[in-house]
Amino acid sequence: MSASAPFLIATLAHQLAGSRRVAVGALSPMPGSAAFLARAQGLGPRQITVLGSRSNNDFTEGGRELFDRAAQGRIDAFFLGGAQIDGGANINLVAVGDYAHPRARFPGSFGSSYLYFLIPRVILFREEHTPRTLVEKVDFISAPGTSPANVYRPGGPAALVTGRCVFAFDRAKGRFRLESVHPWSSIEEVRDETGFAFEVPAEVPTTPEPDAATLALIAGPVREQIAETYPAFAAAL
Amino acid sequence: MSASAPFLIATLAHQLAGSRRVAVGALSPMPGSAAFLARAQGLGPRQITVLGSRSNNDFTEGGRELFDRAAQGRIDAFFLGGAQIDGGANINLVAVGDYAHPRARFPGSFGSSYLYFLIPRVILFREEHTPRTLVEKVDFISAPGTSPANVYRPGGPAALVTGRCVFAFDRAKGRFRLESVHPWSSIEEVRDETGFAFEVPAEVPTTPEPDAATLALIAGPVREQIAETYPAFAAAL
Amino acid sequence: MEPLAIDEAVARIAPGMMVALPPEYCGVAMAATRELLHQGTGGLHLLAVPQSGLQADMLIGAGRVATVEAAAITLGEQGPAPRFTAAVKSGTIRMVDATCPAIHAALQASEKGLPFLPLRGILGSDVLAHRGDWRVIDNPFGNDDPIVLLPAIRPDVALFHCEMADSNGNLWIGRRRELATMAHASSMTIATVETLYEGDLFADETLAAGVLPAAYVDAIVHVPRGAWPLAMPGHYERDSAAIAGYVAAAASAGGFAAWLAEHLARDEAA
Amino acid sequence: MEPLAIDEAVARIAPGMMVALPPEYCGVAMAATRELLHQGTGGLHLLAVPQSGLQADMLIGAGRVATVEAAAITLGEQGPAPRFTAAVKSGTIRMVDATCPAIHAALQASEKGLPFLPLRGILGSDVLAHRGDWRVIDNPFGNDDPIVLLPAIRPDVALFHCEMADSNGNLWIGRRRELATMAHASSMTIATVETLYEGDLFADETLAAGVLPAAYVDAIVHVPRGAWPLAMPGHYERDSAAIAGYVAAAASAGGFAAWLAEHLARDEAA
Repeated sequence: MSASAPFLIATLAHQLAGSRRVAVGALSPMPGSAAFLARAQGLGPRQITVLGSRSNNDFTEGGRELFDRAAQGRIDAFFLGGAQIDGGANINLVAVGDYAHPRARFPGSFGSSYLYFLIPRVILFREEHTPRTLVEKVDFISAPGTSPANVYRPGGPAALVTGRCVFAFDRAKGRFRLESVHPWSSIEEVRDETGFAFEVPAEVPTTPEPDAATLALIAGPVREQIAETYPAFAAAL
Repeated sequence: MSASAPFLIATLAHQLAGSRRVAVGALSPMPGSAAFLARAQGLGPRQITVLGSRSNNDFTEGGRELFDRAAQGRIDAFFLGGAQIDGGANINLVAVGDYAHPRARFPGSFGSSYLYFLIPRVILFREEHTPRTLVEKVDFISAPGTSPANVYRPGGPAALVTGRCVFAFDRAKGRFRLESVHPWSSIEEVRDETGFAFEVPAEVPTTPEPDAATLALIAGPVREQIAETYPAFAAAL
Repeated sequence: MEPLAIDEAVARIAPGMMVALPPEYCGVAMAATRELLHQGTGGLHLLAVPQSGLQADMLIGAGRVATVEAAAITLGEQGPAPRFTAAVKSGTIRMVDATCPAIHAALQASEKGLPFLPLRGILGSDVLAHRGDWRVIDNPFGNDDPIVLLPAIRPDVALFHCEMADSNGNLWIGRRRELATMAHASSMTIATVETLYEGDLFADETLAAGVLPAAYVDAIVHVPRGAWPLAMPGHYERDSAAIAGYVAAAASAGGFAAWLAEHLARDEAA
Repeated sequence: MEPLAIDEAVARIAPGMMVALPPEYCGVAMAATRELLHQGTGGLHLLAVPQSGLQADMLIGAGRVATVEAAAITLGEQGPAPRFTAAVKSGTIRMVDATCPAIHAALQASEKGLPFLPLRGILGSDVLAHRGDWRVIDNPFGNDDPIVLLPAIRPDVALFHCEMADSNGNLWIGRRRELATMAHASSMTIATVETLYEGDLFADETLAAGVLPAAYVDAIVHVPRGAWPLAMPGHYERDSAAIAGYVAAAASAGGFAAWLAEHLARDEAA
């Protein structure tokens, strides 16, 4: 069994607890839904800005405002993905193989090379959890997971949510720690399917399933709100 | 006899011949009037932007737009004044005497320290033509008249209009040349009343008086247009 | 966001704070300034964006200002700012001379979370000579090409008066974008507004184009005629007579003191 | 300023020019892009501000693009941009990878007539490693604080579709301020507009707040549905079916060639 969209949305929403101002970037239907869900649950975000949306977007300075606002410390949480993510939380949104002659090419780094440094709580999300996506070392660093102490970096990765588990990221150690395993998976499976080493604490809980109220929110207001920007995704939800 | 406002406006307007895009800064009722006159005469400016005006102001980026537009090469001519102006076309809009304990203090440099470098044709204007205002060396350089060759400087001074004469500025030589003397003055008087040395060509014409059509334009549309920003000046014109 | 009472909003300005102020043609919060005079908040660092006039002059005259950074302080057609001029000559304030685009750029640096922004011009001026906080470097992309770097300015408060606020705390500033830059760059924004707008300014894309979002706004006060005696374009003109009265009084320290005492007494009675 | 015919306006884009393009949610001049395909203008340098999609993909597929600088090229919910992906893999275009704020900042540098602008972040990324034109310096105001400097980008043309133009050549762009930055930073601006506005956009301060002044605009073409098959918010939605048709065709070089031939033939007939 694999993760259902509502399960992942609920799991991502949980990561927003306490984050008051959340922004959602391009190509992010699940994170966008999670932000709307977290707000509907009263979990955290009062202010949600969805790139490319009109009704959930209070930017009036054009495309640069997301980046300026992040730099001003006015955005608390953000989501990033990766064609590859490695054990140091480096993310690759560009190419697999040799950069000049890639085996696979992806859209590009978007704002990741910047926002990963500036937004306090960046939640990584990649549904496909295989040794192909979660690698020991990414082929191209769109944005590094950690930086030397002298680099200005108020932000960085907080967690990685996949189709099998949730990892927390320890910035001091520069590595992931298994935080919970989804009900249909196991620590062993996660180990087998992950290309990088990570910490496993003595107790690893099961990621909680969304309750009926949560599912109703997703099927109702969340689905409606995300439809403006991701109509195909909302239709399939 | 001293210069009348219409005479000076007409003389300043003459300096705008061929300048398509003219901006007028703060505290500049005469230059503003000159810009409107030059446009009414078909002399040059098609586009006039008056700082602080609403109807003659096409800025939509706030106060920085004047400076950005100048840097983009989209403004051809501008006016600057000076509590003191010296023979090297250095201007002082700040203080006379010691900077820390000035004998006289003026509003400040405004945008001069920047615009003087960037706008191709800067016309200096100071009605009072005495050794007190036209000095050998200014006490404070708000903006220098010339710069070393390695300094980025597409702009600079073109002329200086006073209540007694018009000087042209020779950027290569870094000094003024007497261009014309107003009807009520003379080369000798200009020499006596100027604190700096300047070049005097063999022939120095008399600054032409505005004709009846010009005076009518000043008393009519020009006066009306400048009244929005400088009501007291317009009322006295 | 509920509008506050003016005393409550202005009380957020603490002694010693750096307060960013807009130019006279652009929505000066004069009613809030009179309240600030009442509250006696002192040691202020005024940042004119990029120039100021009556507002700065009153605060300086009342002895509430430690530092002024500005490209100019002037009353425009009403002439020099009398208490500013006197204070600079007697050395009772620290004057930090700047030039307009340098103030805009230093605020944009703060808006972008940058330590500095470069700026052309300025080289060879005494403005630069007196700025120990500005640097000149050789443009790394050029060849023997000096350029000035300006450190970011992050004001504690942006204080201004603008057209309207909606019930969500969004402000309509129109094309006075310097107000947005001030708010983006500052730790706190206090705005007085001419009118209140029923509804959501973002509901209409035409209005939305002129909005400063609530995300940047900390306190709103509804003050009709809040810029008086300065102008609020579209609402009222500059009250030249009132300003001339001020100028006459403020020509001397004693005259200003009498004007201030009378002003404070009249406001107490009101 | 008289509106031009679309072929006349697009003819101003010469081979080899750098053309700045807005993101898909922000007024892409698709009708002008089809005209550009017709005219056969090649060797283009596309600058996505900061990302592009269908527009870039069509031009790349037709072999008209030498260089792409972008933070991303994507068709959004319709998936990867097929001809872009193929071109990068086969090395037929020069791909210059950037990150969104770097493109915004480099245009702002040009807007401000600056040789560069600094930007936080980026350090330690391979985006930086592959950019020979970016520099890292030690922040002169800090202490062992590396920071990236980005050289200004000055496009030859800004090309976009927006809401309306008035008869003076002013454009109404609303809160799509990136279009203003593109125009400020570019040598020439070509805009297609959805509607024409009778009168002066500056006559109404509410409208004025969303204006890009004529001073920055070189050519205007009136093209209703000029962004189709992309969206023009307030007018029409994204035509997902049409885009899906393109994606299916463009999956292979041959499929794209057939699509292009059919497209050019249909337009000739029209």
